[in-house]
Amino acid sequence: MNWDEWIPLLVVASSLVPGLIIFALAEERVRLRTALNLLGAIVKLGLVGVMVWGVYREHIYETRLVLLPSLELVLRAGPLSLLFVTLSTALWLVTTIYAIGYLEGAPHRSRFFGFFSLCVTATVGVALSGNLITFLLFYELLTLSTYPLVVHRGTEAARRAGQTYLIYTVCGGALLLLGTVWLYSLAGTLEFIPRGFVNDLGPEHDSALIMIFILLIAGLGVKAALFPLHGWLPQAMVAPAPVSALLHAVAVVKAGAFGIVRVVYDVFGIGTAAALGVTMPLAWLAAFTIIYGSVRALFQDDLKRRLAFSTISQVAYIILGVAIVGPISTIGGVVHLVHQGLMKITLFFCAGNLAETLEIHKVSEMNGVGRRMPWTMAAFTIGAFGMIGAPPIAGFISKWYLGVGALEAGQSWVILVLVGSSLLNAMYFLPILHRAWFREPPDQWPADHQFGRKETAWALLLPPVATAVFALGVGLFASLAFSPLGWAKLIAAREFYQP
Amino acid sequence: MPEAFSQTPWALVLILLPLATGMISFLWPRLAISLGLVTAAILILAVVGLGWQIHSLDGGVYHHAVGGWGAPLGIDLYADGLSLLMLTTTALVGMGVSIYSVAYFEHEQALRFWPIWLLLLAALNALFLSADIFNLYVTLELLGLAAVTLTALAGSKAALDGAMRYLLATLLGSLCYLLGVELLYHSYGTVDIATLAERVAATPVVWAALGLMGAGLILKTALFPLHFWLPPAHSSAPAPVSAVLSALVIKATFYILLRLWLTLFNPLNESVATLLGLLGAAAVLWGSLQALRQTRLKLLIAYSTVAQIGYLFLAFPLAAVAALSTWNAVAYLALSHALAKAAMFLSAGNLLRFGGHDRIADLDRVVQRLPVTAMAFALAGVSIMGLPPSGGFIGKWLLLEAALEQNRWDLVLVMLLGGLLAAGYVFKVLGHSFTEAPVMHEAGTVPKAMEWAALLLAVAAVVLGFLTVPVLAWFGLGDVAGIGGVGS
Amino acid sequence: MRDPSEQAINNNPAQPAPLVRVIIALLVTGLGVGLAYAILSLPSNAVGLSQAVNLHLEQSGVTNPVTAVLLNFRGYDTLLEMVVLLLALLGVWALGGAAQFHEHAPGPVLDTLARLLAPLLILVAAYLLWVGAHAPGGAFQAGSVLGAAGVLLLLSGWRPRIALMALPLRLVLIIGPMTFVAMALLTLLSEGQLLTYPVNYAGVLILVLEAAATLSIGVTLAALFVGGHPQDEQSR
Amino acid sequence: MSSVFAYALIGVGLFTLGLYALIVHAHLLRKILALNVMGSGVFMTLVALAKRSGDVPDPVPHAMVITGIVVAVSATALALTLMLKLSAVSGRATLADDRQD
Repeated sequence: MNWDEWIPLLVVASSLVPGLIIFALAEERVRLRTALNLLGAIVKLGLVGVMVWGVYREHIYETRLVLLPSLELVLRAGPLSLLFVTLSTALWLVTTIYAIGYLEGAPHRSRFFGFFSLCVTATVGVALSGNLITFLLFYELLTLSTYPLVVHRGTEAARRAGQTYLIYTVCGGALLLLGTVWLYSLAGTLEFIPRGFVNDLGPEHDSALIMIFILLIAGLGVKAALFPLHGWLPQAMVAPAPVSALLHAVAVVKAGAFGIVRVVYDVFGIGTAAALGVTMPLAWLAAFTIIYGSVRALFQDDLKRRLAFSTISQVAYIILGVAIVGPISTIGGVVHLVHQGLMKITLFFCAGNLAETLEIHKVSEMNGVGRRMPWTMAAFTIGAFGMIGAPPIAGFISKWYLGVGALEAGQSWVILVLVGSSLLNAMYFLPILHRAWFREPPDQWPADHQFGRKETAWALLLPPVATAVFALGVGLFASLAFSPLGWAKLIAAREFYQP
Repeated sequence: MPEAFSQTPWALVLILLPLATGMISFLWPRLAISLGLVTAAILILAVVGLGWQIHSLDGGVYHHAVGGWGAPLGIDLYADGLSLLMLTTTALVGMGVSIYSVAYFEHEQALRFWPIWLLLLAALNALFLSADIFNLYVTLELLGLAAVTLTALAGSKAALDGAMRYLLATLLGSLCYLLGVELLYHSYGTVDIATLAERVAATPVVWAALGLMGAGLILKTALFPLHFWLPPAHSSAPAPVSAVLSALVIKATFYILLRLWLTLFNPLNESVATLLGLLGAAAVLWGSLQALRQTRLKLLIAYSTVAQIGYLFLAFPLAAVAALSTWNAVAYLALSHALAKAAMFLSAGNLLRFGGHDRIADLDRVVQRLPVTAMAFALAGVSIMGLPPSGGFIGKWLLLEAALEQNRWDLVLVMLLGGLLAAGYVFKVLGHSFTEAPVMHEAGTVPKAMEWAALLLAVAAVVLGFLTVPVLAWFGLGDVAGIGGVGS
Repeated sequence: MRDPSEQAINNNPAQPAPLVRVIIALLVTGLGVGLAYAILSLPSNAVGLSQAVNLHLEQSGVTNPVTAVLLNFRGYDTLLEMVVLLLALLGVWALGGAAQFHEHAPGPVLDTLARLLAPLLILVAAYLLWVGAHAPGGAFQAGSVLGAAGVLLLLSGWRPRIALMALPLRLVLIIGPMTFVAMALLTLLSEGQLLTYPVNYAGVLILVLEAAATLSIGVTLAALFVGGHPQDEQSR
Repeated sequence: MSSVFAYALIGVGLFTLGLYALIVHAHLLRKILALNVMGSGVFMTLVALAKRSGDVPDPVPHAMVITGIVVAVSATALALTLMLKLSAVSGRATLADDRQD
C-alpha cells in the first residue's frame, strides 16, 4: 500500500491513540503513561521529519476519508501546514516533559495527559486540514479537549474560567460553522488551494463573500484572541502552567491565527481578499490589538497575566503580517507563528518554575530571583529580549520582515505600530529583568522548595533552556534552508510567485 | 445459511418475538431477564435481515398482506427506508436500555418491568411496520399504555403525577387521531395508507382529519406548545424508562406524522408546513431556554428533548425544495438524538444512584469519581450540541445546508441559537461535575453494566458522525423523499 | 419567565376563572361546529367496505360479517388489542394495586342473586361465544358477560383459592393473546402468511381463538375490577 | 338517511362536551369520565356513519368500535388505578400544581 496516503493520518493518530490508552490507565501507572507520552511525541516528530523532507521536494502527502456524500475529510501536508505541525509537535514534546515534572504527584494525571494528547491531536489536525470542514472539525475538537484542561483544578475559579472560555469559543465555533456552510452553499467546495477557491464566483456574490469573511475571521479571531474577542485568555490563566504554555504557544491561540492565515491565503486568496477590501480593516484591527495588548500588559502585576496580554499583542503580529498584502510581510507574519511560539513558551515555562519553586506569582516578588534561579532567569531574559525584538533573537527577524514588507507594500504606518509596540514591550519586560538581576533578593522567599544542588527539578529546567536556545538559534541561523525563515520564504514564494 | 437468512420473514419476527417473550416472561418471571436480553439481541439481527431484504427487493419496499386479504379489506405491513430508520433506532436503543435495566431494576420491580418493556418494544416495531391508519391507532394505544405504566413504575409521588399527566395527554391524543381516522374512512372507504394516498383530495373532511390527527400526534410528540406533559413525565420516570420515552416513544408519533405528511397531507397545502416549522423553531428556543433554567439534571434533559423535537419539525418547511438533504438531516437528527438522549438519561440515572440526588449544583467531582458516566454524558452532549465529530453535527450540517439553499435565514438563526443554548446547558452540567459540592454525600455504588451501557450509546452517537455514507445508504431515504414515502 | 405549561389547564387544580372557561367553551364549540360541517359535507350514502366484506364472507369461515372482520379480515388488530387488555392489567398490577378492595358482608339478597346469576351468566357467555359465528355476538360480548359474572361473585365475597392465584391465573390471562400469537406463527409456517386460515378450517380455528379470547377477556375484566395483584390482596 | 347524520352529530357533540369537561375540571375522576364521554362520541359517529351503506350497515366500523371499546376499557381501568394510587400517595385526586413545589 502507498504510505504517502497514510502518513498524515498516522501523524494525527500518533497522539490520539496514546491519549485514548492513557484515559484507561490507572492513576498510579506513572511509568507506562510517561513512556506512552514520550513515545507518541517522538514517533510524531519522526513522521513529521519525513514529511518535511518530502514536501521540500514537492512531494504531496494526502489522506482522504469520506465524511459526507459530497464532502471529504482531507489531511494534506503542504508547506504552511508543516510549519505549524513541526512547531506544535516539537513544542508538544518539550511541554510533555515539562508537564511530567510539573505535575509530579498531582492528582488526576491520567485525565490530564489524556486530554493533553487529544489537544495536540486536534492541533495537528487543524494544521493538516486540507479543507474547511476538516479544519472546523478539529477546531471544535480543540475547544472540547482544552476545556477539561482549563477547569482541571476543579476550583470554582477554574469552573468560571472554563465557562468564559466556552462562551467565547463556542460562539466563535458557531460563527465559523455558519460561514463554512454558507460558503459551501455558494462555492460548492471547501478545498484549500493556493490563491483561494472563491475567485471564480461572480461579482454579484461580493457582499455575501464579505459577510462570510467577517464570519470566518470572527470565528477564528476568538481563539486568536483578536481584540475585542480576547476576554477569555487572561482568565484562563488559572490553569496549570503547562496548559497555559499549550494555550498560548502551541495550540489554541496558534490554531486561531493559523486559521486566519488559511482563510486569507487558501480560501479567499490574498488577491481576492484585497480586491474585496477586507484586508485593510483586518490590518487595522491587528495593529490596534498589538498596541492594546501591550498597554494592558504594562499594568499587570501578576506575571502570568502580563504574559497573557503580551500574547494577545504578539499573535496579532502574525495577522498583521498577513493583512499587509505583500510577500515579504507574509514571510514576517508566517515566521512569527514559530518565533512567537518558541519565545512565549519559554517565558511561560520560566513563570511556572518561579511558581513551583519559590511560589512567586507577582512581578513585585521577583527581586533578585536571578541569583536564586540563574538558568531559569537566563532563559527568561532571552525570551524577553526576543519579544522586544532585539537582534539576533528570533523576534527581531519577524519584526524586520514585517517592517520591510510594510514599506514594500506602501503601508508605512505599520512602522509606527512596530516601533511603538517594541517600546511598550521593553517597558513591560525590562523592569522585570532589572528586578530579577539587579535588585537585592528578599531574605525570605514566599516559599523555597529545595531540589538538591540544582535550582529546580531537571524536568522543569531543561524545557525552558532548550526552547530559549531554539529561539536564539532560529534567529542566528535564519538563513539556512530549513530554518523557519527559509520555510516561510518557500511558503510566500508558493503563494505569490507560482503561476 | 444465507438462504435461510434471506427467507426468514424478519419483519414478522420484529413483531411476534417481543410479543411472545413478553407474555412468557409474565408467565415465568424467572426467565424474564435472559429472555429480555436474547430478544433485544435478536431484534438487532432481525433489523439487519429486514434491511438486507428491503435492499434486495426492487423499489426498496417490503410488503406483507396479513391474512392474505390485502388492503383495503385486510391489513398490510409495510417497510421502507423510513421504517427501517426507526426500527434500527429502536433496536439499538433497545439493546442499550436492556443491558442497563438488568442492573437497574431489582427483584420486585424487575418482575414488573420486563414483560411491559418487551411488549413496548413489540408495540414500537408493530407501529413502524404498519401501513394501516386504524392499526396504527391500536399500536399507539399499546405503546401509550406501556409507556405510562413504565413511567409510574418508580412509584414516587412525582412519578405517579407525571404518569397521570402523560396518560391523560396520550389518551386525548389517541381520541383525536381516531376521530380523524374515522373521517378518512367514511369519506374514502379505506384505512390503508397507500389506497388513501391515491384517493385523498382537499375536501373539508380531509382538512378536519388533518387537523385532528395532526393535533393528536403533535400532542403525543410533545411539540411546543403541547409539550406540557413531557417534562414531568420524562423527569420522574425510572432512568431507563426516561431514556426510552425520550429516545423512542415520542419519535414513534413523529414517525406517523411524517409518514402521513409524506403520503396524504403533503400535497394539500404549504402553509401547514410553515406552521409546523414555526412551532419547531419555537420549541427549539423555548425548550433550550427552559433547559438552561433547570437546577435538576433530569428536568434539564427532559426540556432538552422538547428542544430537540423542534429540530425535526424544522424539516417540514425545508423539505419542499431540498427534499433529499432535509430528510437525510431528519434521519440523522432522529437517530443521533435517540442514541445521545438515551445515553444522557442513563448517565443521569447513574448519577442519581451515585449521589442520591440530581441537583446539578452539587454533582461533586463526578468526573473523577464516576469517570465513565461523566464521559458518557459529555460525548452524548457533544452530539446534542451538534458539535463535530458526531451524528448530531452531520444532521445539523445537512439541515443548515438545506436552509441556506433557500435563504431561510430565520431557521438558520434558530438552529445556531439552539446549538449555543444546548452548549450552555450541557456544559452547565459538565462544569459542575468538576467542582466540589458544598455538602458531601456518601456515594452509592453504580453497577458497571449501567455505566458501560450509557457509554456505549454515547459512543454510538459520536461514531455515527463518521459513518454518514454507509448509514444514509442503509436507510436510502433518497427514495423515500423521491417517491413520497409509500412505494406505490 | 416560566413555562406556560406550568399554568396549563392540566396542571391547575382549581377550576379556571369564569372568563377563561367562557373562552374555552367558545373554542371548543368552534371546533364542534367545524367538525359538524365536515361531517355534513360527507355524501349521504357510501358503501365503505361492506361489499368487499360480503364478497369474501364465505371464505372467512363465519357468516357474521362483524366477526369475520374482527377475527379474520382484521384479525391482526384483534391480536394487538388483546395485548392492550393484558397490558392494562400488567399496568394495574405494576402499580402495586389500588386502595384495597372493601369487603361488605354480602346481604342475603346479593348472596342468593350471585349464586343464581353467576351460572346463568356463564351460560349466556357460552351462548354468545357460539352464536357469534353467524349472528351478533362473539368473543368480546361473551368475555364481558363472563367478566360481569366474575365481578358479581367477587362482590358477593367469593375469593378463588390462593393456589389458583399464581401460575394458573397468569396462564388464563394470557391464553387469549398467546393463542393468537401461536395461531399467527402456525399460519405463518403453513400458509407463509400471518393469520391466513386455510378456508376449510377457518371456522374451527376462529372458534378456538374466540374461546381463548373470551376466557382471557372475562378473567382480565374481573381482575381489573379487583384492582391490585391478588397476591398483594391476600397478603394484606 | 338524515337520522344517520343526526346520530353522527350527537357523537360530535359528545366529543366536544367531553373535551370541554376534560379541560375545565380539575378532579381526575371527572377528567377520566370526560375522556370516556369523548370516546363514546367518537364511537357513535363511527357506527352512525356506517349506516350510510344501506339497510345492511358496513361491518368494518362496527369491528373497529368493538376494538376501540376494549382499548377504552383498558385505558380507563389503568387511569382509575393510577388515580387511586396517586390520591393514596399525595392525598388529593388532582394533579399537583407545579407552582407550589
